[in-house]
Amino acid sequence: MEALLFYLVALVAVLSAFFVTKCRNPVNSALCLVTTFLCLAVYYVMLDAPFMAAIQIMVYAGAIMVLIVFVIMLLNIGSVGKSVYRHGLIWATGLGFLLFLIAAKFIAGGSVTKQVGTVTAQVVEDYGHTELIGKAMFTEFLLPFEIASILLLVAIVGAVILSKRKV
Amino acid sequence: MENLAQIAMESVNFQAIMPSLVLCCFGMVLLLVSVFLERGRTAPVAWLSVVALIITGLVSIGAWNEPQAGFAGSVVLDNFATFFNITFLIAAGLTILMSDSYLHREGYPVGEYYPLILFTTAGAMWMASGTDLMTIFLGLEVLSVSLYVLAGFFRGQLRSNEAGLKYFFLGAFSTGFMLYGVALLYGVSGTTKVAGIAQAIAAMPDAATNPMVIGGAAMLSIGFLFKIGAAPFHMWTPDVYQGAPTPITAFMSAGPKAAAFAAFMRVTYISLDSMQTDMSALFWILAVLTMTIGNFIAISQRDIKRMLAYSSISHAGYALVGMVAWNAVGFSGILFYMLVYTFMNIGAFAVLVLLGKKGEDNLTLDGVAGFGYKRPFLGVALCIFLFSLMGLPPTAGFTGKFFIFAGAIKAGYIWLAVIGVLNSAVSLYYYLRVMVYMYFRDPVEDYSWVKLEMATVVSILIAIAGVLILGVLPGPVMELAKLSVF
Amino acid sequence: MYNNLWLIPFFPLVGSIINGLLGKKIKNEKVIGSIGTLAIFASFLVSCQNFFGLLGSEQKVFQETVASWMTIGNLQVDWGFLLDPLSAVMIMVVTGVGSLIHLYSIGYMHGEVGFYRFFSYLNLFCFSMLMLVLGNNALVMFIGWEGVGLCSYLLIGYYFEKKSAGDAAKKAFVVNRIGDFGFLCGLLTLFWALGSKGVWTLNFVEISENAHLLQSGGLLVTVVTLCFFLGATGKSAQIPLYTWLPDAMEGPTPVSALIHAATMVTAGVYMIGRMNILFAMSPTTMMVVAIVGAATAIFAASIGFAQNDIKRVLAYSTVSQLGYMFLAMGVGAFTAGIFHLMTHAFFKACLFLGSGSVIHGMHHGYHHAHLHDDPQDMRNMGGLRKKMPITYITFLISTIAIAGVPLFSGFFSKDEILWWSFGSTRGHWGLWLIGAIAAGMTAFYMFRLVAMTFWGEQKTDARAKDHIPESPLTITIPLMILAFLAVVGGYVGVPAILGGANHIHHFFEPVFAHAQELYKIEAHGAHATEYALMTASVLIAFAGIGLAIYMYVKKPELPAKFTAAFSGLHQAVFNKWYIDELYDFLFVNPTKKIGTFLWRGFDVCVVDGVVNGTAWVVKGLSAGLRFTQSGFLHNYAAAMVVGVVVIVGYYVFG
Amino acid sequence: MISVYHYMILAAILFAIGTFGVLTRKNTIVIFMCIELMLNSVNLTFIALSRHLGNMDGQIFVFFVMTVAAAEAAVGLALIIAFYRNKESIEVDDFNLLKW
Amino acid sequence: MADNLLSLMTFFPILGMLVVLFIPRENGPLLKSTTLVVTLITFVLSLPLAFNDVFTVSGGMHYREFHEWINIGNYFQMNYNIGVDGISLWLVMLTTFIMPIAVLSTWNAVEKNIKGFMALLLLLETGMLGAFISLDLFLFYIFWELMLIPMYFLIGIWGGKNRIYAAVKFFIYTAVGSLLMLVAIIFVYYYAVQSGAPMNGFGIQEFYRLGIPAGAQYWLFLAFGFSFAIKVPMFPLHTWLPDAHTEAPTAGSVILAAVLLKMGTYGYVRFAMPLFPDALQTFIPLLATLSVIGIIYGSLVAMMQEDVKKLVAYSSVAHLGFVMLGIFAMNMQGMAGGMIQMINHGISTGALFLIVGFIYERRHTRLISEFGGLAHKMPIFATVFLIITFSSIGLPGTNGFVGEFLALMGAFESGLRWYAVVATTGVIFAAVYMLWMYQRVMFGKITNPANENLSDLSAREIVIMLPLILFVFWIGVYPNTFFEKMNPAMEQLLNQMESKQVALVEQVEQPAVAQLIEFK
Repeated sequence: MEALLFYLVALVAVLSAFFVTKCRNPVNSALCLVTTFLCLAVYYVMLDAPFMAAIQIMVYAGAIMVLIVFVIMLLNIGSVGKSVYRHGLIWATGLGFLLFLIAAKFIAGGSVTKQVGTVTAQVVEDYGHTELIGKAMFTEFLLPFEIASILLLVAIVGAVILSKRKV
Repeated sequence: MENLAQIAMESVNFQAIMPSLVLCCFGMVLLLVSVFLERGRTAPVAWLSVVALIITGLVSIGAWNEPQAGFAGSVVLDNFATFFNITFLIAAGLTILMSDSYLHREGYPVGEYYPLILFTTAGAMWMASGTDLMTIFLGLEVLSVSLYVLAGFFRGQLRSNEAGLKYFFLGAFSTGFMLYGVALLYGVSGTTKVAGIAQAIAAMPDAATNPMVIGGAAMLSIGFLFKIGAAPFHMWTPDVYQGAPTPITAFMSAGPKAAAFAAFMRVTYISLDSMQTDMSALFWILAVLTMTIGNFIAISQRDIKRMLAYSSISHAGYALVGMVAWNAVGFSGILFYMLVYTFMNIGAFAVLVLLGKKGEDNLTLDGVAGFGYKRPFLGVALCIFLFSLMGLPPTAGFTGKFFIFAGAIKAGYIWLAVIGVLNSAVSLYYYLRVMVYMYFRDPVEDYSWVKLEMATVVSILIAIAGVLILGVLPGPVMELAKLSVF
Repeated sequence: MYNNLWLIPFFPLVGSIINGLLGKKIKNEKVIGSIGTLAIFASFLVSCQNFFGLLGSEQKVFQETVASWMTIGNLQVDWGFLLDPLSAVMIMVVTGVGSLIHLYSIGYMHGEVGFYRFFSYLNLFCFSMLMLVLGNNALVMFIGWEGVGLCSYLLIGYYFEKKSAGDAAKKAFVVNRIGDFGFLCGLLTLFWALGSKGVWTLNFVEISENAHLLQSGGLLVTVVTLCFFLGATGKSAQIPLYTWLPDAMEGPTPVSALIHAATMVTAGVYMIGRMNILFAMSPTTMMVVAIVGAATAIFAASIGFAQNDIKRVLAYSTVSQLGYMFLAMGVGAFTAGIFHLMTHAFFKACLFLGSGSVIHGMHHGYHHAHLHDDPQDMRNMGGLRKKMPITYITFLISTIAIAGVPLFSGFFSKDEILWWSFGSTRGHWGLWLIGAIAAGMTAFYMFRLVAMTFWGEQKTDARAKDHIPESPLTITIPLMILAFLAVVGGYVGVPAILGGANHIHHFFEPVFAHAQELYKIEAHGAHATEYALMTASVLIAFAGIGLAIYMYVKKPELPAKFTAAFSGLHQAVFNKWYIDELYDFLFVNPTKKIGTFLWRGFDVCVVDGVVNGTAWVVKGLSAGLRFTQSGFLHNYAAAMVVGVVVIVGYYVFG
Repeated sequence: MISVYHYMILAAILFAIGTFGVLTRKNTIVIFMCIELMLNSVNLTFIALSRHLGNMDGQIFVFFVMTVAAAEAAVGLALIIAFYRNKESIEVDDFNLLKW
Repeated sequence: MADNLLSLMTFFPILGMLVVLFIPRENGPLLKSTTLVVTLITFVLSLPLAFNDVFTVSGGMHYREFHEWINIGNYFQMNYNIGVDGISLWLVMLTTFIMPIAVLSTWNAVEKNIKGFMALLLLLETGMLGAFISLDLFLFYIFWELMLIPMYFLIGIWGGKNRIYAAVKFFIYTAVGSLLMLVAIIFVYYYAVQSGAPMNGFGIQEFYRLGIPAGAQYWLFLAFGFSFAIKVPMFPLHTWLPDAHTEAPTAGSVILAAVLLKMGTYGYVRFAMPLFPDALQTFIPLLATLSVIGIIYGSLVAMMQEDVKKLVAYSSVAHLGFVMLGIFAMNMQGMAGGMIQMINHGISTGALFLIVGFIYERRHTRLISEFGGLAHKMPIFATVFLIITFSSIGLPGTNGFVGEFLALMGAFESGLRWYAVVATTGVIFAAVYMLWMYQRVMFGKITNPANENLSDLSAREIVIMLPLILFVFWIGVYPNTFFEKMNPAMEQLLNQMESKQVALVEQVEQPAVAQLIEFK
């Protein structure tokens, strides 16, 4: 059952991912990408990370993709019909494939360590995923969290500066 | 819920992040200040940011020799970090000093420029002091994102846009690889703490053969190598350096590069120490490749800014030699070299800043013909920096190179050292050529537009002082560099 | 008592320096001339004192060290002087003849631009020559050896605006240098050879004391002596290095008299005399010396036949006479060699000065007539005996002397040489034959010279012929003195069989006897043979004289016939057997070609080509590599991915 | 039973596709989307691993990756807009000012 | 005073340079005279060395100064470690002696940017003096490279037509060699460290006692020797010299010939040979061959030159061939000959370049064909030129002879007999090319109207030449003044080289670093 679901979603994810690179129209690519994101969200749920799934949908599918589509519309280069691909398609395919081979090699050939933490599906059940995240975030990873805030600040300021029309 | 707050608080140690903390506070304050200043008035922000840097400098010096760890081991403020922090601060300081008049000349008097530099510096500091890949990664991102902005800062200039975009895309692209590496390492070690990974790998019997470890290490390195500008991940460097505003180019070539080295060294020498043979073999090749490509391509450049970009690639190569050596001398060599490089390279760019006209600060060799006679001070200054970049005594460039090559030779990498010196022999040519034009050609223009802006001159003077002092009496600083390695 | 040897070279040096530095200021020829003359005359007086002192004293070898020159490790060279019969005679000749020639020059060089320069050089030459003969070690000798070369360079090039003069000067010095190369090699070899035997020295006395350490007749000593002999051939204009001497006649006549007749060119002979012990140890070398000497003697004489330039004839006769001296040295007749050196100094100096006097007269005549003919061409002379009687008489006497007519000095010395070359243990009848023939030829061309110059009717251009005066006293007095010496000079060495005591022979014993006894060198034979040979040589001489008189006085048209008949031969002789051309073809031009090739071909193209080529390659690579930086984002990204794939792939799969 | 490796392989595929897209597309925005795709594949890896290893670090990391993605999106799009204003284009081939 | 005389002497020019930098650029005379005074004072400061008899008795280092400079514990340590012995003594003297002359020679030659010129000259002097007195390899290297910078500008700014090419060539060519030497220096240091030998920073006296394995020595000697051979320059590496000489301004050529070239030969004597004696033994045949080739080759090429300065430049190649041959003889005579020949070449060739400078100032050409018959117009010049010419030919009684003779004699006594014989032919060629040149320039009628009204040497020019001529004869007639101070040092050097070879034989096991030469 789970396996079936996995492969099904995987198929969708891969296909939509491929169409991201394939579609002539950026908007279509964007929509495909959203699809991929949703597939990933499904996986997150399957992996007992509902909170992440939620964020995935809200932040990615929601915020980021909306922003992108917004920009696409803004610049209204919706369907510029020039050739979509550059030359060197074969090279790119080859490289991508090689990359995958290598990755596969060190995934298949390599070995992840056994369980080190205490968080199991049961634990998630008991505490609730959000609380676990929050706890980790505000104890162990407090500093990165703060840095992230700075990062966002910088991004905002930068975006503002760059997109202002005149000084 | 209050117990959560307690748990949160006990792991907090503000000592450990004090420098970056100070910088960020100043940064935010300055953002507000620049909002309330009327249009086109940036000088106060500039000076305040210099003050900020000085204060931060004092703070970080205060942390010397008393290592502070904190935030559940995600950051540590040891001598290593402090040495680099000082380097970043100097880089930022020199940059800011040369920036203000430049921004006005180019018509972008935007106050947010300075806070961004401060945030960049803070990000660099997190990279240098982060002991958790998460911290390092986020530091790197803060650094990168603000650099994307700064590189594309002249939004009206196509060159600047292009620089920003190229930097952005390639940066993001490399981030992807880096993250993949982190993920793999996380997979094999179950943690993202530098020390934890080290233990895990050390505990692993087949670490050297486990593809996931090696792959993770390699992929992780790529992120850093990209920022360092090591071949074959160097290709963004010339374009971005050429297109970005000159002070930013100066800053990029010194600060972020140093930051990348800092993080790279910490990760490599702590987490991946057990993989020395593989890693230094990798670095050997990269070092040779990098310095050779940088030097060779630089020869055929006529645009001085772009030439310096290539030269900075080759210098990254020299620094990598120190990584190959994999011994204390080599490490502290890199620390020292980064400091030296900050002085000499930013100094050189500062001269270029003064040399440029509005809108066209990419001057070609012919653009400096006979320049040395018209503006003796700038001429001499540029000569000093170029000699230092060549690595000629009695300048700092020589002592720095000596330090690094000493490390390599001590470790027995004779050929590497030979290749290195032969490379710097090649580099002589294009550095000398600048002087050829500056002094051996007759002036075609009177360089009337060149004004000796006070702040910029100050930064040049500081750089000269640094270059000469580190060249003649490098002892004390070398000693510090020695005390800074783990 | 012999602590004033250093004065002998010192005076001329001072004179030279004074004239050289202040001459321009002084201007007054009298003063300059007298300074120069007095300087050399002073050293003549000192020489006399030392010479007669030496005659009187029992001890025959005196050394005087002024200062140390070089002291490094086992090498110790001093500024030292050596007085023994050999050097004593030489300094007498040098200073004596030198003084006369200085005196002569005052008159001869009258009105020249560089008068002071001339006297400065002349004094400098005397200094060098005296260093050469007085030095007590090979290095001091070498100073003189090269010093005289320098001075001959300066003096030949005295009329430096004439290209021929400049060339001749350069030629002289360079050819001498080739000799000096030999000398130097010999010196070094000798030093090392003796040193390896434990005696590190360059001092002549010590050398002759320790020479026996070397294996007699061994390769080493042969090499050493041959090297030295090469030096001698250069300095004394022997085959193959004689070519510079005739050209050297470009210099003023007094120079030719002093340097190229009396003193410098005899340095080689003197040097062999100085090293007689070494030469005696190597029969091979002695043979070479003898053969070269004999060959030179006859060869140069043959060229002398056909020259029309009065000084060139004398020059070739000098070469051939020097050949005689080397013949003497070669057969072990050291004494005879030096003896002939002395007599030759007298009559040849006299001859040159006489020719100078003639040229002076001719020049005066042409000058008066505003003609620019060559005053040295004998074909324009003739019948001058009436115009300049004193010159004529003295010249004739010396000619007789050189021709070897009995009772004149040349006879005694030449005869002794011939006798030794026949009878010496190192001699051979062939050598005697050549010598005798050469003697006859000498007699012939010398009288041809006299005939063309003084006898017959005057062929000088009509406008000039009556304005050729006799030369002033400053010129004629030296002539007379030298002529007198040319007559009596020989009587110090009258051979025993003519009832003479042969003083000079005994005088030289302390120098030569040692070697001659040690290595069995003596001339032995019946008195009958000696008489026979003597008469034979005399007859040959007279035959030559007679032939000359017959051809140039009785039947003046004959020579033309001969040249017509044997035109090819005459051309060859007239052009000095084309030796200069040969040398140019063999050595000079190839060297220049090689030099040019090495520079333009090798140095610029190959050596520098490699250097610039490297730079070029680097630039080329750079120009190519920069295009990897295409500016396209995709390429950059692709490069990164390739990097990743290669690096990671290498580690994961490798 | 679906193991962590399945997830990682899937992630690897997505990563490769993303790379492929970056290398091939001309449209800058699409390129950016491909990069996002790569980041997401990494996220998947992280979460899968975090689940397998049983600690939260991976998920936290994903959290930050998302932040970063957002930040980059903001800045990157701003850059693209600025470029568009000057060049009226968002094709990467039009980044051709700086080369050699 | 006496205890830091050397430092004073060495760094005084730099002080002078600072002074010069504060003189307004327009005030040419003041600039020149200040520089002259500075160089003269430096010369005076160096005089006590020449008159100190301690050199006659002991061959060790004197006027030692030692301060710790950089000390990074187990990393590395450099010291300010200087001193003078009989070998460097006369080179130091030569430097301080030549500098005022060089300054005087540029009195009218340099018009543009006098200030920079003078400043660079002074900087250069410090560099040269420092290189001669350093006893610490690192310190030596610093001075060694420091010399490049001013020379580069001297050639490049004030040089002739082709100056840029010449300057860059000079710079890069020399730098390549020295960079390789740097690697070798560092290697020697770490070898010493890991072999646990007693050491004193990069102090050479300690390194002398090092027993470096033969395998490593070869490479090290190659690195050192290559760098020095370029500077000398030895045969195949000489092509930078003619360019640099022809293009450089008179003062530049003088200093280049008189002092900078000696750096190479001095480097061999002081560093390359005593540090790596048994590598030396292997390389002597090669080096001697190159020296001899240099002698013949230099002479032949010089013979055909059309440019007087180029001719002199190539003659330098020949002269330094004699120097090298003498040094490689490895015995007293040879060493002494080589050392004195260094001084001679400094004086004679320096003087020749001055002379070329004189006529160049008058005619602004150096082509032999442009001249001819100058002797008419310039008798004093002719005399001076003649004296120098013959000193360069090596006429006995002048300095040249002493040097060449001793060098040849040394070579003859050592194994290099046949080399010596070949080299001796050099004396013939020397005569040929020098005299030919002299004849073509000075003799004959004045053919070129431009030469009709040339002025004879001015008082200044005579003053410049007189001291040189004085030394030409002094060294020629009484060289013992110099030898007596050299001999002890040379003896010590030679003994110590021999003893070290002996020591090397019995030494057996090498520390691991010996294998470092198996390169990674």
